[in-house]
Amino acid sequence: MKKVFARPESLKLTPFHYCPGCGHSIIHRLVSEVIDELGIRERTVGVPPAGCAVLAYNYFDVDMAEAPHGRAAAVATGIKRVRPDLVAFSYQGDGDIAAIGTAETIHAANRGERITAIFVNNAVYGMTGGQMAPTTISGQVTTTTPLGRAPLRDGYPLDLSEMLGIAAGSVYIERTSVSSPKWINKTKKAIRKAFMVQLEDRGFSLVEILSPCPTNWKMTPVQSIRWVEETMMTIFPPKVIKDVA
Amino acid sequence: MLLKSVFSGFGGQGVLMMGYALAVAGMEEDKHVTYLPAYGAEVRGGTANCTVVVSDEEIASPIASSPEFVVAMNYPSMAKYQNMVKSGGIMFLNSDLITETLPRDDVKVVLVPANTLAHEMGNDRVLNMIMLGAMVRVTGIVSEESLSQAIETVLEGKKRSLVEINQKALAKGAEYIAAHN
Amino acid sequence: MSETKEKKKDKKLMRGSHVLGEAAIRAGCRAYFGYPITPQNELPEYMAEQFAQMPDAVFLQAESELASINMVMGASIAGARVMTSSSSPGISLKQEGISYIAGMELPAVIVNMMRGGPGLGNIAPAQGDYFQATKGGGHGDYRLIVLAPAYGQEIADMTRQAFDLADKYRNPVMILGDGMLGQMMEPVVFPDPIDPAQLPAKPWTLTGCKGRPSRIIRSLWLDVNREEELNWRLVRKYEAITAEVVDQEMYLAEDAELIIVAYGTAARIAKGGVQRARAMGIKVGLFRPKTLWPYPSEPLARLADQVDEIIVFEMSTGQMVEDVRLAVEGRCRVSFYGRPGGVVATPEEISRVISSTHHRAHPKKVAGGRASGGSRLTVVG
Amino acid sequence: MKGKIEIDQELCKGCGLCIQVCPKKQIEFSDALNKKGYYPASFKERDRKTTEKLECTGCALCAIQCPDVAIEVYREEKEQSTTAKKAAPTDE
Repeated sequence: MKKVFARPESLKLTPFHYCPGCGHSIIHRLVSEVIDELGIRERTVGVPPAGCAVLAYNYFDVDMAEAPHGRAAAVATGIKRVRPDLVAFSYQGDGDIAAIGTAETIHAANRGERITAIFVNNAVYGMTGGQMAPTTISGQVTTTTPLGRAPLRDGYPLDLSEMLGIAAGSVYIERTSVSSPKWINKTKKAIRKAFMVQLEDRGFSLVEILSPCPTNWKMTPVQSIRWVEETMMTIFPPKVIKDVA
Repeated sequence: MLLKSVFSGFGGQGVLMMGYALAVAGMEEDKHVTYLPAYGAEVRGGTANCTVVVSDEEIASPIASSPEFVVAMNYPSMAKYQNMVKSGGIMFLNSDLITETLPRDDVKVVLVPANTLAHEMGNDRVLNMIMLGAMVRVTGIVSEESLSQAIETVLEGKKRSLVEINQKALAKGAEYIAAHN
Repeated sequence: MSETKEKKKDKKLMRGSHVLGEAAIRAGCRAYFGYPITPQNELPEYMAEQFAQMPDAVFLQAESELASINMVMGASIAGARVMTSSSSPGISLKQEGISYIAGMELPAVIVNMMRGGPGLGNIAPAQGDYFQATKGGGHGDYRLIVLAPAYGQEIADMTRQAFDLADKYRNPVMILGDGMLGQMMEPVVFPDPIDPAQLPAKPWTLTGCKGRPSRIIRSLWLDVNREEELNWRLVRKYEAITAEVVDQEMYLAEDAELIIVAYGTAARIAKGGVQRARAMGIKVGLFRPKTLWPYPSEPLARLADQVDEIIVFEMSTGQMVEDVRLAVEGRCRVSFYGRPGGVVATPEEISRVISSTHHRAHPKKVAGGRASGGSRLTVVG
Repeated sequence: MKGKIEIDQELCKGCGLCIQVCPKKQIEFSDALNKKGYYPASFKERDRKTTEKLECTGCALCAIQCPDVAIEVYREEKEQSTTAKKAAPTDE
């Protein structure tokens, strides 16, 4: 029999440190597969965030550079500006990209930086232990919203992708999910397209991926993918937010 | 020889250019020079001033708390610097705008009607170079030849067409001194 | 004859901030990221104007100092000779990135044209950021190489040196100046330009893993033993820098009974004060650290054996004076004279401080004046 | 048998998502702990009770959903070569 599904070349054979059922590692695999299929492994530089994916450089078998919390878009900008022949992507969680790094992200998008952002939205601060994130939905219980997020006190969940869609320099922005094989395949297509936008030198691209965090949501992995589809998707509907032809 | 000069006036009188031209001329003569413009909000509005030091030796402080020479293009400038001029120094006053007398007798005063002379030349804007020409004729900080040459550096590029009129203004200031002092 | 004329042509009267920019470009700098703040805007403006003519060069006005220092980080990761500049409050914002750059051992040149503070303060020349520059500044256990030019020519030379040191030691280098150094024009002769393509290759940069294993540039070491190892390795690097980089100017120090220590703009004022005091017959000299970190402690300690007292003059309430005391280790008295907040002292004022100090040390020799009011004169035994 | 899967028992963290998505219900939790202390998923070729042979189609849904890239999928070659990319029938 022929092997039809195996680990992509751009993903090291290092076991993931992520919790059981975590969406990060699925997304790592998808990004790696896209890098392999586009044949860009040897000219890609990745910039992971602070947060659970801070150790992403242990998994991707491409050149990887750390960034301070929230600053991945700026670091990727620096790399890409001085070496336009490289393919630069940032890999950022919701706290990283939509709270502390909002300014860097919006301005990178608005300048039309030729970088690709992978935005993992799991509605919670994972690595620090489950605090409220900018994308925590109203009513959601976190360690810093023990009675649930109350918008009039804690603010509303932030639609960062929609905001980035308004920026003139963004070319392609799509929100997807990794809650089922169907969505995972859609996500891979979106990631591929986002990298293509960069390869075609067209501008800023971003894929927001709704991703389960069973540990901090205090759910089983199976419950967590259901929560993504039944609850998160009502607040953050998957769709193509911007696609400049 | 170490001579410190302060140029002061209001924005638009070309005060900074006077100092810059003197500093360039000093450099062309292989002297040590510093040019220190006042920096701050006032540069863009009301008063402007700069300090130029020309020396045969390395210049320690570019600041002049008691300059040998002060050029005041309007009365507020005179008021500001009249007590700072070194005893035995010279104050150059734009007599078109300054009618007040200097309340000191240990400082020499040279009056130059810079606005009138510029107007006679048909270009009101060259009053600064008229004053500078007069000042250099009196002080001899640099040679008049170097100063005239410095104008070419100062007005490099887009302003090249203005070189000649500015050089003529320098000469006019020097001639005024020759005729009146 | 023609040779001297050629030389004259090379000499340019330029403001300090433009000198710095031109020297950076001649050092092979092809990337600049910054955010406007007075009094250093002439530097980014110069870079923007020059880079506009250079297709391979990158100028980017970022959305904040935070963003710009992280762009510097990225450009350095990708191998560029890169620079950013700011003034005191902006440098505070950059500290996060500077700490990362130090931890990731990346070369970068950071210019701080200090102004009066704390807080928003004012745009006048001051030296209140000495601690921030020399003691780390951001979080963690690190040092910047800190160069303090005082003359236009030195701005040109130190800028070249800054890029070379940054690359050599893979360490951020700060050039510490102020608005006066940035605005003042002095004649400068520039070193010949370097073609960035001719610079030695940096074998650690991230340029895509073609033909080699993939690399990681990081500062995160969750394993405490590895983090400790990194910290000690940095210390060994800092020791090597200290041994090789320390530099200072000594002026009329051979026979001095009294030494004034000052850096940057303050040192030029102090030099004027020394000249005046010498004319009054006081045997005073100037010690001017050209590197603030590493600090020239040893040569200063040797001077301390020779003199009765050291006066430290800073345009602050007293920061470098602590390093002087550490260097002197009680060999002589150390007193301090400061004018913070953007006040620029005059050489006359400094000569009065010198003469009153001298009078205290040698009451019979010379009758001196008094230090002007308003500032603090402290003496430490 | 059209396909089969291999689950790396040490990479698996026993999250159970593969069990959830397998259309043939051919994956179950193992009874034995792995070195990390998880009960990993394991592939069953026969029904436990009936011992009837089960028909894995090599659809790869389990591998697509697996967060730990612990599953490799094999399929009998029919026409031309199939790639991992084309493995999923639910792909739009």
